[in-house]
Amino acid sequence: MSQLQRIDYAAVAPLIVVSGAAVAVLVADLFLPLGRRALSIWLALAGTVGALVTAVLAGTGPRRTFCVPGTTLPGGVRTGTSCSYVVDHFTVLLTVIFCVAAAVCLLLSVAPVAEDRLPAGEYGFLILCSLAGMITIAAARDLITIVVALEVLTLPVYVLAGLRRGDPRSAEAALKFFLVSVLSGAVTLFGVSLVYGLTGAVHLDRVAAALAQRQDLRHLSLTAAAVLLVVVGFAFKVSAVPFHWWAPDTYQGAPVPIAAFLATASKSAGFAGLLLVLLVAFRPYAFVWGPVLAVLAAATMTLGNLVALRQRHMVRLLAWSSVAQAGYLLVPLGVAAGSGGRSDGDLRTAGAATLAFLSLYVAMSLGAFACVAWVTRDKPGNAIEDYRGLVRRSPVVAVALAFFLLCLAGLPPGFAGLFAKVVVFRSALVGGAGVLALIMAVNTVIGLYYYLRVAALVFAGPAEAVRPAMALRAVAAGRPRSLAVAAAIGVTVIGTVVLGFAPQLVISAGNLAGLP
Amino acid sequence: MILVGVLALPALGALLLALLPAHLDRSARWVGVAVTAATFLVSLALLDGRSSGAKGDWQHVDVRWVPAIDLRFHLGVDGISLPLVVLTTLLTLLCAIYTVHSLPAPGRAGTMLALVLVLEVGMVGTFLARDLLLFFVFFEVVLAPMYFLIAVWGGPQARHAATKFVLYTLLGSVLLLVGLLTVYAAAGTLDMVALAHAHGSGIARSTQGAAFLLLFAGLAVKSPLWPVHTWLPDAHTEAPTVGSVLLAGVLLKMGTYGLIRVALPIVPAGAERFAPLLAVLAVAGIGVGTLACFTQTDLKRLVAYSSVGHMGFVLLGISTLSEVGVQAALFGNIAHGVITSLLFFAVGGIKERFRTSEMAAIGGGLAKRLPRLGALLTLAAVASLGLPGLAGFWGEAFAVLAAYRPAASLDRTLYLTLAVLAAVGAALAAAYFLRMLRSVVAGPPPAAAQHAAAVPDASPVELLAWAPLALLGVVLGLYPALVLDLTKPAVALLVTALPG
Amino acid sequence: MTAQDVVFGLLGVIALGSALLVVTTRNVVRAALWLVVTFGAVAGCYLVLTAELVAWVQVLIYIGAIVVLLLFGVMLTRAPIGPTDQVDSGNRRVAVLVGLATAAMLVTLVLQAFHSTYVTLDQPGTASLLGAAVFRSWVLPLEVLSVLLLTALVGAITLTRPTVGTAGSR
Amino acid sequence: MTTLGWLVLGLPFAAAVVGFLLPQTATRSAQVLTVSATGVATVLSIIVATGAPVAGKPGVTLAPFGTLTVHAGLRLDGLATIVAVAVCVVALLVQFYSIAYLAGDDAYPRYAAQVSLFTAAMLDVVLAADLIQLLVGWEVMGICSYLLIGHYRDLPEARPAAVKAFLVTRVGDVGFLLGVLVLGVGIGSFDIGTVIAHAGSMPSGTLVTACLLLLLGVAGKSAQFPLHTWLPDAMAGPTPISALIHAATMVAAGIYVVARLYPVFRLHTVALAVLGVVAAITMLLGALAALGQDDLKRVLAWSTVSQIAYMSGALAVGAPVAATFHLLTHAAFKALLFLAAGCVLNATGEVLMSSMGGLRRRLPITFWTMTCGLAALVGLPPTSGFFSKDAVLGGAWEAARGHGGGPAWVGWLVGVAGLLTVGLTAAYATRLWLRTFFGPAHEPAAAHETGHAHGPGHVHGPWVVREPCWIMTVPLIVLAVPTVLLGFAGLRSSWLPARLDAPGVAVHPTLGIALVSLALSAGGIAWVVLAWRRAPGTDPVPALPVLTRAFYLDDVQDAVIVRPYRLLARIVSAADAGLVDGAVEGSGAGAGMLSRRLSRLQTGNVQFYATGVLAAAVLLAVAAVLL
Amino acid sequence: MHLALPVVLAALLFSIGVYGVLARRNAVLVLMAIELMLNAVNINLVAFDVWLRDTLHAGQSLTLFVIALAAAEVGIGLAIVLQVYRLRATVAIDDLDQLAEPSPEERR
Repeated sequence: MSQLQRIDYAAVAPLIVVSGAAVAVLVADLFLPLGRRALSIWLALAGTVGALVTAVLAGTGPRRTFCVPGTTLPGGVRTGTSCSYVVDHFTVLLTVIFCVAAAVCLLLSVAPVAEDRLPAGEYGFLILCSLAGMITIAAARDLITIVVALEVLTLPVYVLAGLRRGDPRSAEAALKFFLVSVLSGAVTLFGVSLVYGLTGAVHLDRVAAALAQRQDLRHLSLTAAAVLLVVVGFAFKVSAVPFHWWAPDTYQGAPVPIAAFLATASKSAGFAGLLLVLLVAFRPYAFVWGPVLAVLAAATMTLGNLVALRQRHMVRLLAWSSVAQAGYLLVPLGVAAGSGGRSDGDLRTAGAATLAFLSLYVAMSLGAFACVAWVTRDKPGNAIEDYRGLVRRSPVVAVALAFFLLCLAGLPPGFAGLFAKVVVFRSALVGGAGVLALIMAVNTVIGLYYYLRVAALVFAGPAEAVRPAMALRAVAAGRPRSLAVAAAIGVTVIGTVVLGFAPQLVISAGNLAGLP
Repeated sequence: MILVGVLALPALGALLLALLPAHLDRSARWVGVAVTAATFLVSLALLDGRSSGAKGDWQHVDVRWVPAIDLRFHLGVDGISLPLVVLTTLLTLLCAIYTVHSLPAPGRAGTMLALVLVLEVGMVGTFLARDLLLFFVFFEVVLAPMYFLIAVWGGPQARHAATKFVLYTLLGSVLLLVGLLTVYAAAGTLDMVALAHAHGSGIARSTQGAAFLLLFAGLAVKSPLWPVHTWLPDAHTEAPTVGSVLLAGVLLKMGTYGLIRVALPIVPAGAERFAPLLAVLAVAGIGVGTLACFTQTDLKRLVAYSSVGHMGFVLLGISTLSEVGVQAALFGNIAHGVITSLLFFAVGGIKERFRTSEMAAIGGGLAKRLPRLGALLTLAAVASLGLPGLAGFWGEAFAVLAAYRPAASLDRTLYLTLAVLAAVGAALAAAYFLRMLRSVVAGPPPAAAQHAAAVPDASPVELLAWAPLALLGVVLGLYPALVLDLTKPAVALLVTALPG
Repeated sequence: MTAQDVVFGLLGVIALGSALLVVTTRNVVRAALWLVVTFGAVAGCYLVLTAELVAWVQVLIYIGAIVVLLLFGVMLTRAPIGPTDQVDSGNRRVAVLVGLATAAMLVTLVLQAFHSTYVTLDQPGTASLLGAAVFRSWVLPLEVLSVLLLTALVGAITLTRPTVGTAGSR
Repeated sequence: MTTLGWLVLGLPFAAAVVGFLLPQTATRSAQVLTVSATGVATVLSIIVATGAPVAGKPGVTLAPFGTLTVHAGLRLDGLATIVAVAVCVVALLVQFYSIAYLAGDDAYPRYAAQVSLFTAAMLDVVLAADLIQLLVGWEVMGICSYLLIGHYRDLPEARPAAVKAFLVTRVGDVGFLLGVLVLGVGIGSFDIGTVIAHAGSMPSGTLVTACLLLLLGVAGKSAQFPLHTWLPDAMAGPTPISALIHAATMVAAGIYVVARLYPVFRLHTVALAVLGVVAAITMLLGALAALGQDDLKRVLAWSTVSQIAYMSGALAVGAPVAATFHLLTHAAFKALLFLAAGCVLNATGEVLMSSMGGLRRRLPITFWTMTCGLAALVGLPPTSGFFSKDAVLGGAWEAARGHGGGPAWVGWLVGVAGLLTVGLTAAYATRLWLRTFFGPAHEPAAAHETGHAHGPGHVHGPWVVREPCWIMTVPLIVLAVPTVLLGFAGLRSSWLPARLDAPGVAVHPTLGIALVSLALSAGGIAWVVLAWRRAPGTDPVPALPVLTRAFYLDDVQDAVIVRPYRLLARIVSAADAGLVDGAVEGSGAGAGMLSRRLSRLQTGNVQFYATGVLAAAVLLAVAAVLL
Repeated sequence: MHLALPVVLAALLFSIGVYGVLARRNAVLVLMAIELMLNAVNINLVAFDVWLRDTLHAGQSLTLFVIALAAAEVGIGLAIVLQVYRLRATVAIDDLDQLAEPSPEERR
C-alpha cells in the first residue's frame, strides 16, 4: 500500500477555484449589505470564469492524479497504475461547457435573484457546488468518484429547483426531481455495487480490462444487467426516455435560470458520466449497451418531439425539446455498437460526435433559455401565446429567439444546429445504422414544426386587437431591462453564430477528446 | 473569386438590409435592386474562363471548412450550373424590381428583401456547390427564408401552407442528407467532382440503390414529383408574388438539378435501377397536373398544379438517363423557370388588382380591361402549354423524344408507353390554359366591372420586371441553343457515367 | 454451513422482515421504528462480514441521525401517530408487480453468478485499515463528499429558512 | 437565294413582333406595316420561286440535344417556293382586305400582327428544311388560329370555337410530334432531306407507325375525319381569317407536309391506304354536311373539309402533283369565295342564307367573282377547279387500274367517293349560289348580329345593301384571275408540274373522267335548280337534321371525349386532394393525435414516474440478459 | 461463508425498497424505502469488498460514502418535503399534479 496519494494541484485547480469561490460567495454574502446581495451572483460568475480560465491554462497534459498503483484483479487481470482524476481534452472541453453554461445561468439569475428575493449567496454557492461536481465528473476515472460527483452536482439543483419559495409548483418540481433522481441514483449504485463485485475494481480502466479479459464474466447474465443498471442514473440525468419523466415538470416549476442549468450544464454532466462509463469502463460490453441505447435514442427523440408538439408553456416546450435533443445525442452511442463495428475507433468517433453535438446543443439551448428569461420578466406565465408579436416589443430578442429555435431545429441560418445534426447523421450512417438515421430524419421534421411554430408566432401580428389600455398597462408593468440577461443573449448569440460557421472548433475538440 | 462574390454579394446585402432601420424602408427597395443587379452582373461574369466545349468546371474554389466532417467549401461552375445560376440571379433581380412597385402586407421591404437575398444565396449556392455536404447546407438555407416569406407576407391560410411547405421539404432534405451521407459512408469522400468521375465505382450496387432511393426521395419532394407534390399548390396559393416566383422559378429546380448533379452521376447503378420508377411517377405527375389543373378555380393554384405537370417532363427527361433526356431536362428547367415566373408575376399582378385569384371573381375581358397584363398572361400561358417557338416546347418535346429512346439498359416498352402518355399530357395542357384564358382574358368584361373604378394596367415598373421574362421566353423558344450550347459539353461528360 | 452463515441468515431474516414491515405498516411512526430494526440488523450483518467500521458508522449515522431526521420529518408534517389508511397509494398492485419482478430478476441473476462462491472471514477487519484506504486511495471522493455535505447543510437551511431575507422587506 | 428565303419568312414575323408591341390605337401604322411587309414578302417569294431551287442545307444549329441536333434551314425547292407564293399572295390579299373589313376594330394592330404571325408560321412550315423547325410553324399556326378565331371577344360562340380549333388540332399534333420524333430518332436527324433519303433504311413497322402518327397531325390540321370538327365552328372568326385558314394556310399545311414527305409515305402502302379511307369518308361527309347548312360561311367551311379530302385522296392514290395542284387552285378559289362571302356579310349584316337572296344586282362584283369561285369549286371547265379535280380523279383511276402508288382498292374508293362528291359539290354550290344571289330580296333586319365588324355607317340607321369599298372588291378580282386561269398552268409539263419537281407529268384532263364528273355535276346542279324552280326563295334541299348537324359527330365527340375527360379531371382532382394530400394532412393530424395520447402519460404523479423508471430499469436489465 | 447470503439479502432488500417507493404515498415513507434500497447497495459493497479482499477497500469506502450521501439526501429530501407541506399542506406525493400533462389550465 502506497503512501498518501500525490496530488497534481494544477489538475485540480479548476475544482479548487470553484470550491473556493463557492465558500467565498457564501461568506461574502454575510457581509454584503442587503441591497447589494446581487453582487454575490457576480462573484459566483467570477468563480466560473476563473474555473474556465484555470481549466484552459492547466492544459491537457494529460494530467493524472489521485493514482493507485498497479495490481492484479480477481481472475488474474493485471493492471497498471490507475488514476481517479485525469485532465485531458475530454475533461477540458466538458469543463469549458460546464463553466460557460453555469456562467450564462448565473447571468440569467441576476435579475430574478434580486427581484424575487432569492438568497443570493446561497444561490451562487449552490450553483458553484454543482459546477464543482460537474468538473469532478468530467475528470473522474473511477466509479466511486463518479457516483459521489454525480450526487454533488445534483443535490444543489434540488434546492435550486425549489427555490421559488412562495410557489407550490417550485416545491413540487423540486420534490419530483428529488425523488426520481434519488431513485435512479439508487439503481445506479446497485449496479455499481454489482460491477464492483464482478470485476473487483472501481477504476474505469480496470473495469474495462476485467470485462475485456475475463471470459467467465461474459457467461454471467449478471454482468450485462449490472452494466445497464449503472446506465440508469445517467439516463436519468440526460432525461432519456423512459427516465425523462421529471424533466418537463421540473423545468416548468423551477426558476427559468435553473431550468436552463438543468437543460444544459446538468445534462452535459450526465453525458460526461455516460460517455465515461460506457466508452471507458463498459467498452467491451458495447454489444450489450449499444442496441439498448439505440432503442432509447429512438424512443427519446420520438416521444420528446411528439409531446412537444402540443405544448402551450414555453419552458415545458423547451423541456420536451431537450428530451428530444437528448435522443439525438444518444444516437452516436447507440450506433457505435451497431452493425458498423465495435472497434475502438468507432467508439471514439461516437464519443466525438456526441461531444460535438453536446457543445453545439448547449450553446443554442442556453441562448433559447436566455431569450425566455428575458420574456419571463414581462410575462411570468411563460405561455407560448405570450410570445406572439414579440418582435414589436423586443425586436432583437425576438430575432435571437427565432434564431435559436431554428438552431435547435437544425435549419439554416441556425448552422450550429444544422452541423450538429449532420454530425449525428454522419455517425449513424457511417456506423451503418440507417434505420436510426431514418427515425431521426422523421423526428427532425416533427421537431421543426414546434420550433417553427414559436418562431413564427414571434413575428406574428396580434391575435385580436389588444385594447390600448391593456397594452399600456402591460408596458407599464414591464420590469426594467436586465443588462445581465441582455449580456447572456449576446454571449450566446455570438457563441452560436461562431460555432455555426466554425463548427470545426468543437467537432475537432470532440475528436481530440474522443476519450482514452 | 467571382464564385465567392456571387454568394457574398447577396449575403452582405441581406445583412445590410436586415440592419437598415425601418424608416428607410423606401430606400431599402432600391438597395435591394442594386444588390440583386450587381449579383446578376457578377453571375454573368461566371462565363469568364469558359472555353467552348469545356467539359468540367471552368472556375472553382476549394477551401477547407469543417475538416472534422470532411466538409469543404468547394464551388464550381460548369454548363449545367451556369444557366440556373443566371436564372436565379435574374429572377431575384426582377423580384427586387417588382418589390419597388408593390409590397404585400405587412410591408417591411427591408426584411422581405433580406429574406429574398438569403434565398438567393441558398439557391445559387446549391447550384455551385461541389461538395455533397455543402450542397446540402445550401439546400437547407432556402427553407427558413421561404417559410417566413410565405408565412408573413402570404395570404390568409399562409401559416398552414408555409408550415406544410417547410415540413414537407425538410423531410425531403433530411432524407437527402441521409442519402448523401450514405454515399459518403460508402465512398469516403464528399467531393462531388471526384465522385462523379468515379461513376459509382467503389460503391456496392445495393448501397447505390439505397442511396439513390434516399436522394431521390429527398429531391423528389422539392421537384416536386407526384405524389409528393401536395405542398406546392398550397404554398403557391398563399405565397406572395415574389415568393411564388422564386419558389416556382428556382426552388423547384433545386430538386431536378440535384438529381442530375448528384443522383445520376454519383450512384449510376442505383439510378439505373430506379429510373423506371422515376419515369412512371413523372408521367403520373404530368397526368395529374394536367387533369387537376382542369378543375382548378384559382389562378395561382392552377399555375401551381401546372408546375407539377411541367416538372414531370423535366423528371421524365432525367429518368431516361440519356444525353438528350438530360439536356431536355436542363432546358426544361430553365424554360419552366422563365415561363412560370412570368405566369406568377402576371397572376400576382391580377391578384393585387382584384384582391383575389379566383377566376370567377375576376371575370373575363382582361384583354379589354388590362390589355398589357392580358397579353402577358396570354403569352405566358401559351408558352407554358409548350407551344413550339416558345421556350416551353423544347424541354417537353425532347423529354418525350428521350423517353422514346431511353438509355439502352432501360425497359423500352415501358418508356414508349410513357412517352405516348406524356405527349398526350402535353397536348392536354393546352386545355386548361385555354380554359383559363377563356374565362379570364377573353370575353367581355363583367357588367359590374364597367361601372367599377378603373383598374390600372401594368405599370412601367411592372413591365420592367416582366419584360425580360417575356423576351427570354421568346428568345429561348426561337434559339434554344443559347442554353443548350452551354449545357451540352457538361452533359456529355455526365452521361459517360451513366449505364448503357 | 458455518456459524457465520447461520448468524448472517438470522440477521438477514430480521432485516428483511422488519423492512417488509417498514413498507407495509399503516403507522408512520412504527415504520420509522421498524426501520431502526432493519438498520440494526444490517449493521449486524456488517459485523459478521468483519466490516466493523462500516457497522458502527451504520449505527451512528443511520440509526443516530437519519432515523431521527425522518422522525422529525414525520412530526413536522403532522403525520398521524396512529395507524392510518393514508399511507399507501393506489399504486400498490403495480408496486407489488415491479417489486416482485425486481426481486425475481436480481435474485436469479445473483444466484446464477454467486451460487458457489464463499467468503473466507479469517482476517478481522480493522477500522484502521479502512481508514487508511479511505485517506490513501479515496481522498478525492472524500474531499468531494465534503462539498456535498456542506451543500446539503446550506441547501437544507436555504429551503427551510422561514423568512425571506436577502432583499429585505419589499 | 437563301437570304431572300429568310426574308420571305422573316418579314411577316418581324411585322408580327412590331405589331404586337404597337399600341392598340395605332391602327394606321399597323395596316401600313403588315401590308407592306407581306407585300415585300410576296414579291420576294415570287423572285425565289422563279429562281433555281436550293436544296436544304443544315443551316443554323438551333438546339444541340446531344445525340440529336435541330437545325434551322430553308429548303427552297419548287414545291416549297410555289406554295410559298400562294401563301404570300393570299395573305397579302387578306391583309389588304382586312383594312376595310375590320375598319374600326379596337384591336387592329394585334389582329394584323396575328395575321402576320400566322403567315410567317405557314411560310415556316412551307420553307423549313428541318422537321422540328417545321413543327414550330405548324403549332404556331394553331395558336394563331386560336387567337384569330377568338378575335371577336364579344361574340359568344367565338371563344369556344377558338378553343375547339386549338384543342382538336392539338390532339392531332401529339401524333405529329410523335411521328416527327420517331422519324428523327430512327434516322438520327430531323433534316427533311436526310429523312427522305434514309427513311427506307428504317424498319418498316417503325416507319409505318411514324407515318400514321404524322397522318394524325395532318388530319387535325387539315380537318380530316375524325378531327374535322373544329373547322366549321372556326367561322366565328373574322371572315378574312376564314379565307386565310381555308385557303393557303392551316388546312393546307397538312396536305403540304404529306406532299413534302411523300417519298417517305410512299414507302409503305398502309399509311396511304389509311389516308385514302379517311379522305373518302371526309369528302362525302363534308359535301353532305355542306348541303345542310344555312350559314353561308359554314357551307364554305364544309366545302373546304370536302375539298381538302380531295387532296389527301390524291396523295393516297399516289398523285402528289395532283394534290398540290388542287391545293393551289383551291387556295385561289376558296380565298375568293370567303372574301366574297365576307363582302356579302359586310353588305347585308347577315350570315344565314335564309335571310339573304336577290343580291345579284346589288352586289355585282361580288356576284360575278363568287360565281367564278363556285364554278371552280364545282369543277366546271374551264376554271382551275376543273383541271385540278380532274387530275385527282385521274390519279384515282390510274391507281384503281393498278398504275398508281397505292393499292387498287384505294384508287376505287377515292375515285368513287370523289365522283359522288362532285355531284354533291355541284348541288351545294348551286344551292348557295341560288339562295344568296337569286330569289326574292330579304329586307335586312337591324344589326342584330353584333359580332361582325360593320362600317361605321352600318351600325346605326337604316341598312343599305351595297357593294363594299374597293379595298374589299379588288382582292376578289385579283383572285378571280387564278381561279379561272390557273388550271391551264398544269397543262404543259414545263409549267407548273416542272415547278413541282414532277417534270413530265403534265396535268391533262382525262376525257372519260371529265365527262363522268361533268355529268354528275350537271346532275347535282339540275337537282337543285329544279327544286328551286318549284319554290323559289326556299331551301331547295330538304333540311335534314343529320346533315345540318353533320352526322352528330360533334355530339359524339362531346360524349366520347369531352365529357369523360371532364369527369376524369374531376375524379383525379378529388383523388389528389383527398387521397394524396389527405395522406399528408392526415399524417400531420396523426402526429397531433399521437402527441395527445402520449402526453397523457405525463400524469404529474411522481409515483407513476417512479414506477416508470424502476420498471424500465428492470426491463433494461432483462434486455441486457437476453442480448 | 456463502456469498450468496449477503447478495440475495441485498437483492431482496432492494426489491422491498422498490416496493416501498412505489406503494407509499407519504413522502417520508418513500424516503424510508429509498434508505432501504441504499442499504441493500451497502450490503453488496461490503460483502464484495470482504470477499474480494480488496486492498483498496473500495467497497467499504464507497459504503461509507453512500451512508454520508444518504444522510445528505435525507436532509435535503426532508427539507423539500417540508417545503411542500408548508405550501400544499400535504405530503401525499400522488397529490402533486400541478405540473402535469396536459397542463392544469387545459384540464380545467
